[in-house]
Amino acid sequence: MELKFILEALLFSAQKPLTPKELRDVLVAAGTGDQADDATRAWRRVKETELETALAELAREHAAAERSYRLVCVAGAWQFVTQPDFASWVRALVGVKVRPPRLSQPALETLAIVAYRQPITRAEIEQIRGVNVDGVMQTLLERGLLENVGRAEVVGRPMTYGTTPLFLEYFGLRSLEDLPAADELRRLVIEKPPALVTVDPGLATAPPEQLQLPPEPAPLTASTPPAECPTPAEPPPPSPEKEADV
Amino acid sequence: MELKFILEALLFSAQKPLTPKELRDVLVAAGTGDQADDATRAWRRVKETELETALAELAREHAAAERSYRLVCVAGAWQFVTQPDFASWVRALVGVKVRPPRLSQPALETLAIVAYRQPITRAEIEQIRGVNVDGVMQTLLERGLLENVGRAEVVGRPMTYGTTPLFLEYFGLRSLEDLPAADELRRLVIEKPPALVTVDPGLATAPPEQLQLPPEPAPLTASTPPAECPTPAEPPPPSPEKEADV
Amino acid sequence: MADYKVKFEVFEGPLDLLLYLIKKEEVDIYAINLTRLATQFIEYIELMRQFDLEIAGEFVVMAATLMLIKSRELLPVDQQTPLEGEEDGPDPRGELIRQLVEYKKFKDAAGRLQELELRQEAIFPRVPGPLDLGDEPAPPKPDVSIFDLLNAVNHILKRFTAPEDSHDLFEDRWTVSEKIEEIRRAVAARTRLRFADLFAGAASRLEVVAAFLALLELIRLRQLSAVQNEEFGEIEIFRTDPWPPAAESDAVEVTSASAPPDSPRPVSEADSSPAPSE
Repeated sequence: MELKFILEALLFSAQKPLTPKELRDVLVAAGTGDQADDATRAWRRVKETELETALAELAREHAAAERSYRLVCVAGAWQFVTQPDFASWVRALVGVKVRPPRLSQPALETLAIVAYRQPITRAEIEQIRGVNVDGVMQTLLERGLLENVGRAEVVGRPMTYGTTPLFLEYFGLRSLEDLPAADELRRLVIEKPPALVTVDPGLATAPPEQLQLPPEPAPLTASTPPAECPTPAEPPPPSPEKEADV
Repeated sequence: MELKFILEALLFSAQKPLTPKELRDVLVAAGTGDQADDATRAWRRVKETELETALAELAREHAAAERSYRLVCVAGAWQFVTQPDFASWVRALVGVKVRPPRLSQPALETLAIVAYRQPITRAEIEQIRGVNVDGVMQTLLERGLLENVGRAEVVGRPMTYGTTPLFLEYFGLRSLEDLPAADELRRLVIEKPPALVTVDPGLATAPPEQLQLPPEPAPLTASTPPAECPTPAEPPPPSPEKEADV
Repeated sequence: MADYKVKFEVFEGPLDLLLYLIKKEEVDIYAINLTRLATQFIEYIELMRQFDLEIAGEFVVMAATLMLIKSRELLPVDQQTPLEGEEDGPDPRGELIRQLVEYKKFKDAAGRLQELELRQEAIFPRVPGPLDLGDEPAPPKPDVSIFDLLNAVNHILKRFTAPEDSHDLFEDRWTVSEKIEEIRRAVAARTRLRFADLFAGAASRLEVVAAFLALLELIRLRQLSAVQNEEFGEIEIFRTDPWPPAAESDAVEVTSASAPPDSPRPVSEADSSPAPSE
């Protein structure tokens, strides 16, 4: 495998400019693992000067090819960029309507649950949705909209899931804080009159069976379970006295 | 400005695969604004067929360049991808590609049958595989690789199944025409030797529903799918006689 | 025992086992000695029985077919009695071979799909960093989805820019269950509702959130559905028929009368949202 093509493939796949040192680190990492094949091992000890020579050659080749993009080095880091001539079209790319993700309604629901409740385990999602979510989770993981983010400190240490940067991009969000009503939906413990709810605290939506119970006309104050403040980070709920003051 | 380079720059900058229609939308949007210069305006009224021709040419050029990446069309949308040879390095850079668990042998067999013979009923699949397929069908439906596409016009009007766009994406196929050896498996092939097969000879690989039709001596050409498939045809399978010689 | 079980599950049915036996014999399907094949097949079934494995019915049917073929081949052709309905049916041997050829083709096709599957794992799409073009609007999304609803609710929430401490006052006042009942009543009376109407009288962000969660819940329970006829158009809420039992609905009506949802509202919208101008 020629070094320049390896570097090309890396720069081609990178989300940001890479320095020769960073590129070397990748070659070292790839060639070090147990499963690394001989071709990959071969570049484990490559020198930065070799990299620089190969990068310069690559840049020459791409300049000579006179395509719509080229390889440039800015402030010591290499990246592929499109030629400025095409800027007006590339700029239009951002504003153009993309086709909707091929996601089913169950997938969207699952996504919404994870978005607001991450990190969350599969079991917790199933508890909310009331169905097995294996298939849907696979799709969402495959789509890169969700990812494994760790393990829950409960029996069996199940994996926990969260949303990816692609998720934000898909839905045009700058961050998770941008999710509509993020604060409230995330921390809101859905407290209901005791007669209505026996759900675990922390579920944004009560399981259907509970919702179908006849509402008991309990007085408003009695309907508030004591000390419902969900997260320690929360400011304490205002005291009733304060409310009365308003 | 050559159209193919504009498209190349767009696909090079895009965050996700783009269909010819989406590319056209970009060209229209870029050429419509007040500040659009003449070069940009010029492509405002481009036709999708022109785009498709340019895309095909681009793909050919990139294949011929034999670099570490190429331009592919998957499920109707175009994108640049790296060559599989560089996977070990790219993986070291961007991490393991998130994919659902690999499919089991029964699942692959069932998928293959549906892919080549759709629309097809469960009973017809079982006829070919010789086993009950309920479990495996459920998995494939849940993973979104298959879907219900209608009902067969036979007694009981059983559901028929077909592959989804996700199926194409999962296997990196442009369209169903891109399935390996599609011709062989879809077309009615006359199987020999006649001494052994006393069935209507044309039915050896006939889709099951054809078995129910009265044996009309239709010309073979009529049963061959139209040759719109742009990819080079697979070499024909060895004939039974040849196979027997080995 | 478990080991044997695994071993036999490698065979995905009788055709799979037959193909395996043919491959072991290293002969072409058309050239197989079906008599020998039948013997081997039945040996395998016996083996499975000995190991106390569950044998699928398909294997037994196949064994019977093979026995039939075998017995017929032992007889000279002129002594064979025609099978029932054989005149219009294929002979079992030819039919079996046809089936095997057919199955083998798809087994091979499955192998090719598997190669594609593995290849896809090694192919990485180019995903360049996001374009730095400043504050472009997010691309619109066709189809109404949960996120359209979320976006819509966000619009409404923007009306409530009250400082933290003031909206906390309402934290306990609005619950999803109450809102569910409220929406059910509203839709029961009118069958259809504009999405925005659900929030028209809301006094706080939390009330909007509670109403929105209630709406999601009702949609999830398929009691309501949301329809958006054009992009960014008005979202309408419909009742999904059949509506739950009338008796229950009536009960709801009664309770609602005793506790109208919008009666005790200590602070008006204007009072509660002195939009902090920043």
